[in-house]
Amino acid sequence: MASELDIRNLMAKRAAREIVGGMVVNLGIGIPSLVPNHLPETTKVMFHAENGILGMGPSPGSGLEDGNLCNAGGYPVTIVPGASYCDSVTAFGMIRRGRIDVSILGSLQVSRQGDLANWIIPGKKVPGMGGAMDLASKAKKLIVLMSHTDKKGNPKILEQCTLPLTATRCVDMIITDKAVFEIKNCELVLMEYFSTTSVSRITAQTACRFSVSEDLKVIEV
Amino acid sequence: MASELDIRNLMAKRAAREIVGGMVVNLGIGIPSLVPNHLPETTKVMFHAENGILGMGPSPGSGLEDGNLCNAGGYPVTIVPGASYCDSVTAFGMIRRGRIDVSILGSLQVSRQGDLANWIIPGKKVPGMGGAMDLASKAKKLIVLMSHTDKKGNPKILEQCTLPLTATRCVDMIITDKAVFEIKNCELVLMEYFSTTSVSRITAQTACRFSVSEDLKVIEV
Amino acid sequence: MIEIENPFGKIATLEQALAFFKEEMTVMFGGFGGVGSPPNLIEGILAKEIKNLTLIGNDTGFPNIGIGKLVSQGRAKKVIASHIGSNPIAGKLMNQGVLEVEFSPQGTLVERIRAGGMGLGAILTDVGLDNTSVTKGKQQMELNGRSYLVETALTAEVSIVYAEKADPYGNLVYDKSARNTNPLVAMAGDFTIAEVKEIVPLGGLDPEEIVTPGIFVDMVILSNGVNWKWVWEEN
Amino acid sequence: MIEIENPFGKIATLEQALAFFKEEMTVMFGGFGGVGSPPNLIEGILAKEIKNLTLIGNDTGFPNIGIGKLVSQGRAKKVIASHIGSNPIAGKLMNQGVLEVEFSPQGTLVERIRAGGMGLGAILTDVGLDNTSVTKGKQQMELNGRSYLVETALTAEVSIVYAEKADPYGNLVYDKSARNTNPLVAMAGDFTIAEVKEIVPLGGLDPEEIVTPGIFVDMVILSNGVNWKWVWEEN
Repeated sequence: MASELDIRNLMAKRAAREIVGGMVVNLGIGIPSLVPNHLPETTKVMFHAENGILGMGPSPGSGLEDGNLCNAGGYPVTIVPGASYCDSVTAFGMIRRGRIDVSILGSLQVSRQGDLANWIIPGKKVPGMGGAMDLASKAKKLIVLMSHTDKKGNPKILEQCTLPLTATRCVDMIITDKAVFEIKNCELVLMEYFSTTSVSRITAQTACRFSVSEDLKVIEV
Repeated sequence: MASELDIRNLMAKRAAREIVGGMVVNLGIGIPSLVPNHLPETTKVMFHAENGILGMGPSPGSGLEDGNLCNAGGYPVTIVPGASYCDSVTAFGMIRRGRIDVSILGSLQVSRQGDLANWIIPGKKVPGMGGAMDLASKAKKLIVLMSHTDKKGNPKILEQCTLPLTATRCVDMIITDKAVFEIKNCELVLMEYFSTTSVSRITAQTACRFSVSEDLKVIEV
Repeated sequence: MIEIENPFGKIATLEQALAFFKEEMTVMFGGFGGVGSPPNLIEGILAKEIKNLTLIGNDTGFPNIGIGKLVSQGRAKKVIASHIGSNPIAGKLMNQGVLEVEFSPQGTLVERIRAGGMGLGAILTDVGLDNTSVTKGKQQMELNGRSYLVETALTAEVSIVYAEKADPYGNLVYDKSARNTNPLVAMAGDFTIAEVKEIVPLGGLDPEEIVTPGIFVDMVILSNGVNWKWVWEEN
Repeated sequence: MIEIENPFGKIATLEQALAFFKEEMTVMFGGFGGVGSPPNLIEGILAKEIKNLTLIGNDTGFPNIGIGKLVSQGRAKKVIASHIGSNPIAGKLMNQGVLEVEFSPQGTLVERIRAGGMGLGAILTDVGLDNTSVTKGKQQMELNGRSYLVETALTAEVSIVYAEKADPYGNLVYDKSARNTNPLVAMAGDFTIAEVKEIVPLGGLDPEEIVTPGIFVDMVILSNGVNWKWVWEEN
């Protein structure tokens, strides 16, 4: 059986296929941060950070970190040729103006119609929304990378989110550790699934109806 | 009798006395542009231009002009040490935020209460307001430099302006070719007059009542 | 001359740029009194005889300088600007009723352009609130007991700007006061074309000094430079 | 070391800067996750034991990094920020009811700060319009058939920022991503204090690369540098 890291990398690899050269991409923390490892070196992508970097490169080697060159999570990064620094208001202007081609975020729940709930667990975690609402509502394409179920095995893809929403009808694609869904015109469609599972098991672990693509594919693990 | 240029320079010289070191000053076209000639070299002033210069210096010598270094009127300038370039939105943010200490403008009319009319002559000239409204309403101190009467001898200081207003109750000081007025709490006060005229003649050439300062001064010409 | 790579496909010719312009289009332009306006793009639009344009920018330049050329040759049906004072032909066309002019206070105009570029709907300001020529037809609202005017965002189908240098990603730096409205106009275009004095290789611009990040620029063309005489050169 | 002239009287000591702070004050701070926050000013406010502050900025840093120090030691009565996730003590104080927190979406928050700095009353955005936790208590309005939220401008009695270099006029340049919210916060303060790594003579900064014009900066102090360990250094 694939290790936890293997599965996370599989998910990241699948997400990387949605990125083509010239795109501007914003990555959330967690699994999305693994996506760049799966891009061909020839694919020129500009990674965007909310604090004010356009054109982030990989993490610096140990000892080469610069406290003044960090991503939005506060961790050291590098830059690529063609990168630029700006203030945060311009960084968010890029988002609001619709200039971010792909945003890849983690999530707690996603609804059948593409509602996103990833910012708050009332009574437990009230961290504030940060840039999640801006990104979710304004990125041209929003991809959610998350485990198919929570730690207790409860489905995270639901008819309606039970947690407070980040933004409504914003998710275009969900990539879980089991399957890949697209959301088109507020309809959830199963596009692909990993060879470690099956459509019937996915159905059992998904708390809403979905249609199955005529072109359904299996991703060999 | 003093020449036209002499009088203009007298007015500019009087306006220059309102400027102290460290101030940010915006000058309109015409007589206001003569003000810098009357500042002591030791007085460090930052001259502001709406197009995006803070720290303009004198005009360049002939042949030294730079087409990309012009004031808001489109004429070549230079910069002083400590100057910076910015975009026009920041240049106007400086104005709107109240960071301009003194704005010196020409005008067509000023009312007793400090209303300014300097942007339009209906049926004749409809040039648009440019930055006049922003400056008039937001500069900390607004000084008007203008001839006391128009070419036909009609007073330009009035009970109410007859021309459309630029902004209301914004003028703090009027310097004409005859006199210096301050407007305090919507009241016009004669502070000084040039030795070429008299209070009674000023009264005759001013179309509204004004009070005379207890500290009235004569400026020897 | 160094051969510049074009990995983002943004570097193009004037002809390719001109293919984007058509009648009835809304075009936003950078520049302030003609300084910092893109000469070759303006000349090209003029030569293509594109009419009925709606032009948005600080001012209408001078009759033969900057965007003034298009205005004084009757190519615009509407102008949104802060003043037309330096171009008497614009005033004449307005008085004849063949050119519609919408005036905004200069600071408000550039904030409206910036708001469009930043994806905002409007800004609230009190400049012009005491002036019916500004307030006419606009919504007002109260905020903490003070009144404000709602000044709506401006965008355009195409924005044209002038910059000193670009790299192949479209990152721009400007020269002195030729910066003026260009960074704002660059952001507000649905499609933005930058005419630039020099194109440098990727990595050739200091990431600290880039004023307009290339994300806002869709096309870059090399300029032949200003083809007009400045007002101060004529004297 | 060059003796720097102080013709504008803006260069001061930390002690002189700290004289401006008092209880119940509204303080806006630059920085993003602590990166680009002014360490000596924060340490000084802490040492002066100034309480009941209202703090406005992107986030509450980490418990011992950036503004987080003031928050986690209970010196704030209210915070206006986009998130407090990286500082668990902030969340604990909020849940205990001793710290009031007003959240804005991050892009909206920085626009509100910029609006304050630019003398605007508010901006209109549709971000968060579908979210009652954002819309609660705010005015909405229709514009060309679309709905928008009215997001009011933010200013502060004192703003504190961190920059790489300043000149005696207070012109500032920043270093890489430590720029973040600093240029916005610098404009929004009624009185703005910049803590900087280096002070250069007047004319020592390229006028093209100045990010914050000195007009927005009232006081400049020299920094001793960051006095905390970054999160990534602790691992």
